[in-house]
Amino acid sequence: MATTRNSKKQRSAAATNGDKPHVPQVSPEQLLELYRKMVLVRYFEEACQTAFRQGKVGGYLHVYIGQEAIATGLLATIQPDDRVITAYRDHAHVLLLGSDPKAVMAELYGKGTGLVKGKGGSMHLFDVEHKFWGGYGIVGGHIPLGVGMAYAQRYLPDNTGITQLYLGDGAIHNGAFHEGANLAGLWGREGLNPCLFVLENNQYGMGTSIERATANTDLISKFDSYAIPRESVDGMDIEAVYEAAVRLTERVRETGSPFALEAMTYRIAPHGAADFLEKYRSKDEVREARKRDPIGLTETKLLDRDIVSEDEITKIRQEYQQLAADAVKFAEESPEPPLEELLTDVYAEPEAVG
Amino acid sequence: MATTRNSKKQRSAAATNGDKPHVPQVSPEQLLELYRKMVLVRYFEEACQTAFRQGKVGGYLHVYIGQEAIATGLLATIQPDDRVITAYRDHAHVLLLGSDPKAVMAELYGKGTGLVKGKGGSMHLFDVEHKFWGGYGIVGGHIPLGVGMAYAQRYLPDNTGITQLYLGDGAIHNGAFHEGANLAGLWGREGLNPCLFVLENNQYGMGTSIERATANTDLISKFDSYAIPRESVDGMDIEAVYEAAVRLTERVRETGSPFALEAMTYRIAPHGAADFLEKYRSKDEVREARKRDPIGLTETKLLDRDIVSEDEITKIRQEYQQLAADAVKFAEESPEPPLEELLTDVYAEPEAVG
Amino acid sequence: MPVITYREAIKSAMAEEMERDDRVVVMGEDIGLYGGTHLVTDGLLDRFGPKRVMDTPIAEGGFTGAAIGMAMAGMRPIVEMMTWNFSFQAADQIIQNAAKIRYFSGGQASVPLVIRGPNGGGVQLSAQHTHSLEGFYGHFPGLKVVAPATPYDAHGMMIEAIRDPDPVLILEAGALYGTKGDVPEEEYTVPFGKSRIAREGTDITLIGYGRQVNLLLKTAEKLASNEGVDAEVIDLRSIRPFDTETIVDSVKKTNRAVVIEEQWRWFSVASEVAAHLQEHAFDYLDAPVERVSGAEVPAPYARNLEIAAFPGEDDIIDAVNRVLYRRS
Amino acid sequence: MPVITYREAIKSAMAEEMERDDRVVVMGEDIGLYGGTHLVTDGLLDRFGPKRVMDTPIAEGGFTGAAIGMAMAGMRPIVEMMTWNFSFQAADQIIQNAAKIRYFSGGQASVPLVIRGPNGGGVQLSAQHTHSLEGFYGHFPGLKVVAPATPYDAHGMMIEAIRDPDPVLILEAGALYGTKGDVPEEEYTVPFGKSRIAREGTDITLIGYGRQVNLLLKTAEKLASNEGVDAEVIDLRSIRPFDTETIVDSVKKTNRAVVIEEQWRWFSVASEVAAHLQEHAFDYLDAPVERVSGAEVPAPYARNLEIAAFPGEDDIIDAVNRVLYRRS
Ligand SMILES: Cc1ncc(C[n+]2csc(CCOP(=O)(O)OP(=O)(O)O)c2C)c(N)n1
Ligand SMILES: Cc1ncc(C[n+]2csc(CCOP(=O)(O)OP(=O)(O)O)c2C)c(N)n1
Ligand SMILES: [Mg+2]
Ligand SMILES: [Mg+2]
Repeated sequence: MATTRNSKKQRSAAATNGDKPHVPQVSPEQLLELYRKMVLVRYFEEACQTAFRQGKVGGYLHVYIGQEAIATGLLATIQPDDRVITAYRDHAHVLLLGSDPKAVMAELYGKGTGLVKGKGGSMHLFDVEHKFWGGYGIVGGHIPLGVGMAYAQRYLPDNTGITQLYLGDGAIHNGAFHEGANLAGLWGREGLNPCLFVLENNQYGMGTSIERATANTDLISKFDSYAIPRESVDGMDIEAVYEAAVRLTERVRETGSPFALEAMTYRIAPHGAADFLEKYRSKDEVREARKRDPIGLTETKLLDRDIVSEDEITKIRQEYQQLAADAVKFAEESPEPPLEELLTDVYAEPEAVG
Repeated sequence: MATTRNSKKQRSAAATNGDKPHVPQVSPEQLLELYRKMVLVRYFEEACQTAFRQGKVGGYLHVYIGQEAIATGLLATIQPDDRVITAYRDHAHVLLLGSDPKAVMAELYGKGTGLVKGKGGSMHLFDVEHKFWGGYGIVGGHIPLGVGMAYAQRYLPDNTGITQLYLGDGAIHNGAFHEGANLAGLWGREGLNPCLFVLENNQYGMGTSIERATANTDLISKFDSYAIPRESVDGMDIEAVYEAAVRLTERVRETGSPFALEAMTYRIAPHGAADFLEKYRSKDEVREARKRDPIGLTETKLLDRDIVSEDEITKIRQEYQQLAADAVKFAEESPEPPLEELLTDVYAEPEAVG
Repeated sequence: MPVITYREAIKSAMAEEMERDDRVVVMGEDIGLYGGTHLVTDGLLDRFGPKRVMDTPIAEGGFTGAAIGMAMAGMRPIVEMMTWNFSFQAADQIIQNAAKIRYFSGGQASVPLVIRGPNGGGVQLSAQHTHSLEGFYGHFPGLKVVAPATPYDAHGMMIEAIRDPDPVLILEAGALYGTKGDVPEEEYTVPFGKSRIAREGTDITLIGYGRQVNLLLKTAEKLASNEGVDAEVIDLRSIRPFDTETIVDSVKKTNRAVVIEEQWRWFSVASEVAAHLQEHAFDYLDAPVERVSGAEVPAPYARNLEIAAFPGEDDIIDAVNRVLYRRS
Repeated sequence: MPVITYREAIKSAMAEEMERDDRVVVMGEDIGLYGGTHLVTDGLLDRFGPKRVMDTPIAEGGFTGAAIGMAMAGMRPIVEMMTWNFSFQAADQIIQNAAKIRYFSGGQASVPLVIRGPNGGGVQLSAQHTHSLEGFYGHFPGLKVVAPATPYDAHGMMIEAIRDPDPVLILEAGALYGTKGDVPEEEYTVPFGKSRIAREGTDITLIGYGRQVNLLLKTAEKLASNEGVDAEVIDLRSIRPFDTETIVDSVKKTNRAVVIEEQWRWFSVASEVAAHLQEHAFDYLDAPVERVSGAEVPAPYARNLEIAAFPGEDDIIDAVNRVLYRRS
C-alpha cells in the first residue's frame, strides 16, 4: 500500500467546502477506529486486484482505492433499521457493514462459501443481515430501488431506518437517476423518503471525465431539480465525511426526507481491473491525487495529534494485510459451489424453473 | 367556439414574466395573421372532437384547445432548414406549418388520403415537406430524437436550421427528458445543438397536476441541470409568445446552442377525447382558465386597437369554420387505404417483411 | 355466483388483498384521483388513502424500480402500467432487476411484485400503443407471466400474483375489461402453470390466450356447425411457467393443432407452442402445427388495415382446413 | 487474403465507410478517448475527430434516441452499445421509435441507423452482463437483426448495415473479438437474409449462430471422427430477415436437426427454428428437432456454474444421439 501523508496546511487548502466552519467532532479513538476501517478496505482491495491479475478472480472487478473515506465515514453512522445500496463498486460498503472478509473474497473467487454462494461475484454482493442490499451492475438501475426501500422505511410501522443510496458521478446523467430522485423528492415532501443520496464523485465515469459528460459540471446542483437539499464535502477527509454523515443521517432520519451529499474524491485505481491503458487521464493527474490519499491524510492526522506512533501504524497495517491474506487463503481453499446451485434461487419454489 | 374576451388590465396583471419589460413588436397585420391561425386551429380541433364523439375518428385524440397561442407564435418564425417535433398533441403544429387541413382530417378518419396514408392517426402526424417530423405517442420518447435532429443541423454542411422541440409538463419527469436535455447542453457547448425546447406547461400530465408529480414545481428551472438557459412566457398571450419566439429562435440559430422556453398555458379541453370525467380538476378552475382563452384575449386586442371590427371577426370565424367543415367532408368522402398498404413502409424494400 | 366484469374482477381482487394485508399497495400513473384510465383502480384511493394508492409521475422505469425496492423491503406493491406499451421504458428494471435479484443475491432478497395493465390491441390505437408482450417478457427466467382471458381467471390470478413471492406480470386483455363472467364470492386463487381447456373437442386443438380465446370459442362453434369439425380450445393463460402437459395431451387426442396469437410470429408464443408440440408429440402429429399470428407490421391506424393485421376468424378457419388437409 | 481479427474486421468496415461517406458517425460510451472497452473503435477518434466519433454520457436511451433523430435528419449514425446488456435502457427507443417510424410516418421518414456491440456470454460476467438478445429484438418488424460469427461476415455485414436504409442491430459475439479469419481487401458486403452453410454434411443438420457456430464446427468434427456422423452445420447469421430456405433444404437432405443457442429456450430463436422446420419440412423430419439452449437461470458468476449454464459440446452430442435415436 503506497500512500502519501500531507501536512495540515495542504489539507485545509484543498478542502472543498471551505466556507463552512469545519468543526471536527471526531474523538481520537473514533479517528483511529475510522482509520482501521479504511486500512481494512485498502488491503482487501489490493488483494482483490492481485487475485484478478493472477487470473483467480474473473468477470468485472472494481475496487474502491482512493475513495475509502466516503463509505467509512458514512457507514460509521449505521443504525439497526438502515439499508445500504450501491452499484458494482461495492466491496468496501459490505465490509464496512460487517460482512466477513473471507466470505466476500470467496465470492470474488466464485466459491460456494461466497457471500452470495458464488452466484453474483464482485458486482453483486449482498448481505441482508448486515443491511447491505446490493451490489448492482447496471449504471443508474439501482437508484429507484433505493428510493423504494426508503419509502418502505416510513410506510412499514415502527421503522426508524434510513437508506444510504450511493451513486457515481457517471450515473447522474442516466434517466434512472432523474426518475428516482424525482420520486424521492415527491415522497419526501410527505416524510415518506428517508433517503441519503451519496454521490461518490470520483471525477470519471469509466474513461469519461465530468466535463465531457455534461455541460453543468456542478453535479450536486442537479438535485435542485427535485427540491432535494444538498451539500458537498471533501471526500478525502475522513473527519469531514464523518461530521457530515452524523449531521445528515440524523436530519434524514428525523424528517423522513431525502438529502444529497456529494463527496469529492478520486479513483486512484483504474476503473476496473481490465482498464489497463487509462488513456483518458495522465499519470501526473493520478500522482497528484495520490497526495490526498485519504489513508495518508488520516495517518498524518493521527501522527500529528500523537494519537498513534509510526510503529503502531505499521502494526495496524500488518494486521489488515494479514486479514486480507487470510481471506484470500480461505477463498482459495474453498470448494466451488455444488452444481445443484445452478437451478436454485431463480424462484422461491424450485419447481417453477422451466 | 366559446371564448371570453378580457380587458387590458386583466391581461397585464396575469402575465407571468411581469418583471421583464414587455415590448410588443407585433404589427397590426401580424397580429391579425396570428389570430387567423389560432382560429384555424381552434375550429379544426373542435371539428375533431365532434367527429370523435360521432365515432368517426378512433384511437386516441388529443386536441390543443387553449394552447393555440404557443405553437402559433413560435411557428410563425419558421425558416427553410428548420425542423419541428412534438408528442401526440400535434394537430396544431402540423397545420401551422402548412399541411393541408383536409389531409390532416383524413388522417384522423384513417383514410388513404390522410397525411400519413391512414397509418398513423392523430398521434403520428408527419409532414416532412412542411418540416414536421412527428407526432409521437410515448411520453418523453421524442425528446432525444429532436436533440439528434438539432445535432444534424450543425453537423451537415450549409444548414442554418434549428429544431423546435415541444414537450409537456408531464414529460419533464421522464428519464428521456433528462438524458436528451443533457446531450443538448453538452453538444450545444460546441455549437452543435440549435434546439429550442418549448415546454408547453398546461398544468397537467393527463390527470396529474404539477405539484402531484414533483416537489420542484418550477419546471423550467430543471433545465439548469444541463446548463441550458431558459425563460418563461405567458403562453396565453400571443404577442408575448411571438416576441419571445423571434428573439429566441434568432439566438438559437446564431449560437447553435439550446434554449428552453416555458409557455404557461392551460388545457381547456379534456386530456384526450376519452377523458370525460375530469375528476382531477374542478369546473371552476376550467371556467377561470377560459377567461384567458388566447383567442379571446387576441380578439380583445384586435378590437381595442381597432384593427378589426366585430363583423370582420365574425367573418374570419366563419371562414375557418367552413374550412374545418370542408376538411371533414373531404375526410368523410375519402376512401379507406388500399389493403396493400398494410405491408408497405415496414422496410424500404418491401421484400424484407417476414 | 355473481356475474361481474373483467375490470371488476381485477379490482375486487386487489381490494380484497389490500384489506387482508397492509403491505399491499398500488401505484402507477393516474390510478388514484383519476381512477385509472381504464378505471380498474377506480375507488381505491378513497378507500385506502394516498399512502397505499400512489399516483406517480410519468416515469415507468423510476416507479417500477421503486416498487422493486419496496418489494425487497417487505412491501407487496402492485404496479399498474397504464398500458404495457409503456413498459419498454421499464424494461431494464423488469428484466435486469426484478427477474434477477433473487438469483444474484444468492436467495437473500426476493421481489414479491405484481405488474399489471392492459396488453394487446384495442381499436385503432396504432403503432406505439399496440403490443402483445407475452413472449417478450416470458423469455426471462425469474419472471412469471400470465394472461387471463376470463373474469374468473383475472380475479384468481391477481390474488395468486399478489401472494406470490416472485415478480408476476399480468398481461390483461385490454379489450376485455367490459366483458362479464362468473366470479365466486368465496376466496380462491388460480395457480400458475396450468392451462385451461375452454372447450373440449376431438378433431383439432386450437390454442390461444387472452382475447383470442373468445375468438377461438366463437370459431369453434362455427367449425362445429358449418364444417362438422369438433375443435378443442385451450386457453394457455399461464405463459411462464408454461403448461406443456395440457397441450400435449390434447394433441395426443386430436393429432392436429393451430395456435393463434395477436403478437408477431417471429420468436413468439406460437413459435414456442409449435416447437413444443413437435418435441413432445412428434409421433402424434398428423400435420404441421399451424401458426396464426399478427401481420408483420407495426400496428396501422386505419380500421380496415388494423382488422387485416389482427388474426381473425377466417385466418383460423383457413389454418384449420390446411391442418385437416382440406380446402373450405 | 489478409487474416485479421473479428474486432479489426468491424473497425475497418466502419473506417472505410466513414472515409467514403461523411454522413457516417460513431457514438457511444468511451468509444473515443478510451478507445472502446473492447477496442473496436480504437483509433477512430484520432482519425475522424470528435464531431464524428462522439463519446456520450451513460444514457443509452438518450443517445440511441439522438442517433435516431440524426438518422432521420440525413446522417448515418453507428451507435455502440458498450454491451447489449445495457440496451434494455434503450429498448423504448429501439422498439417504439427506430422500428416504427418509417411505418407510422407513412414512409416519410426513415431511420438508417446501426446499433452494434458485443452480445452473449463472456467469462463470469454474471447475471446482468450476460444476455443473448437475437430473439428479443428479432421479434419486432421494422428492425433487422444479424449475428455474424466470422471476421468475414462481421466486416461485410457491417458495411451492409451502414448502407441499409433501415435500422440494423448487429449482435456481435463478444467472445470472438480476438478470433481471426480471412477478410478480403476489396470492398464487399454480406447481404442480410441469407444463412451460411459452414460445413456440409448428410446425416444431421446442426443450426446455430454467433460463437456457437465454432462450437458446432468443433463438435461436428468430433461426431465425424468418433461417431461416424456427418453433420451439416448452418450458421444462421441473419436473424431477421430469416432464411427459411437454407435450413429447410438442409433438413430435406438430412431429415434431422439440432438447434443450439446460448439464449434461454422459451420464445427463442431455437423455438422459431423448430417451429419453422416442423412447418416447412414436416414430411422430411425423422425425429423432433432438438433444442439445446442456455439453462433457465440468470447467468451465475461461479465458473463451474456458468459452464453448466451455457450449452456445451456434450449437450450437443447428447441431442444428436437422441435425434438419431441412439445412445452414446
Ligand atoms: C447502463 C449501463 N451503461 C454502461 C455500463 C458500463 N459501465 C460500467 S461502470 C461505468 C462507469 C460508471 O461511472 P460512475 O457512475 O461515475 O461510477 P464509478 O465507476 O466512477 O464508481 C460504465 C459506463 C453499465 N454498467 N450500465
Ligand atoms: C411513457 C408513457 N407513459 C404513459 C403514457 C400515457 N400518457 C399519454 S399522455 C400522458 C400525459 C402527458 O402529459 P404532458 O407531457 O403534460 O402533455 P399534455 O398531454 O399535457 O400535452 C400520459 C401519461 C404515455 N403515452 N407514455
Ligand atoms: Mg465515477
Ligand atoms: Mg401537460
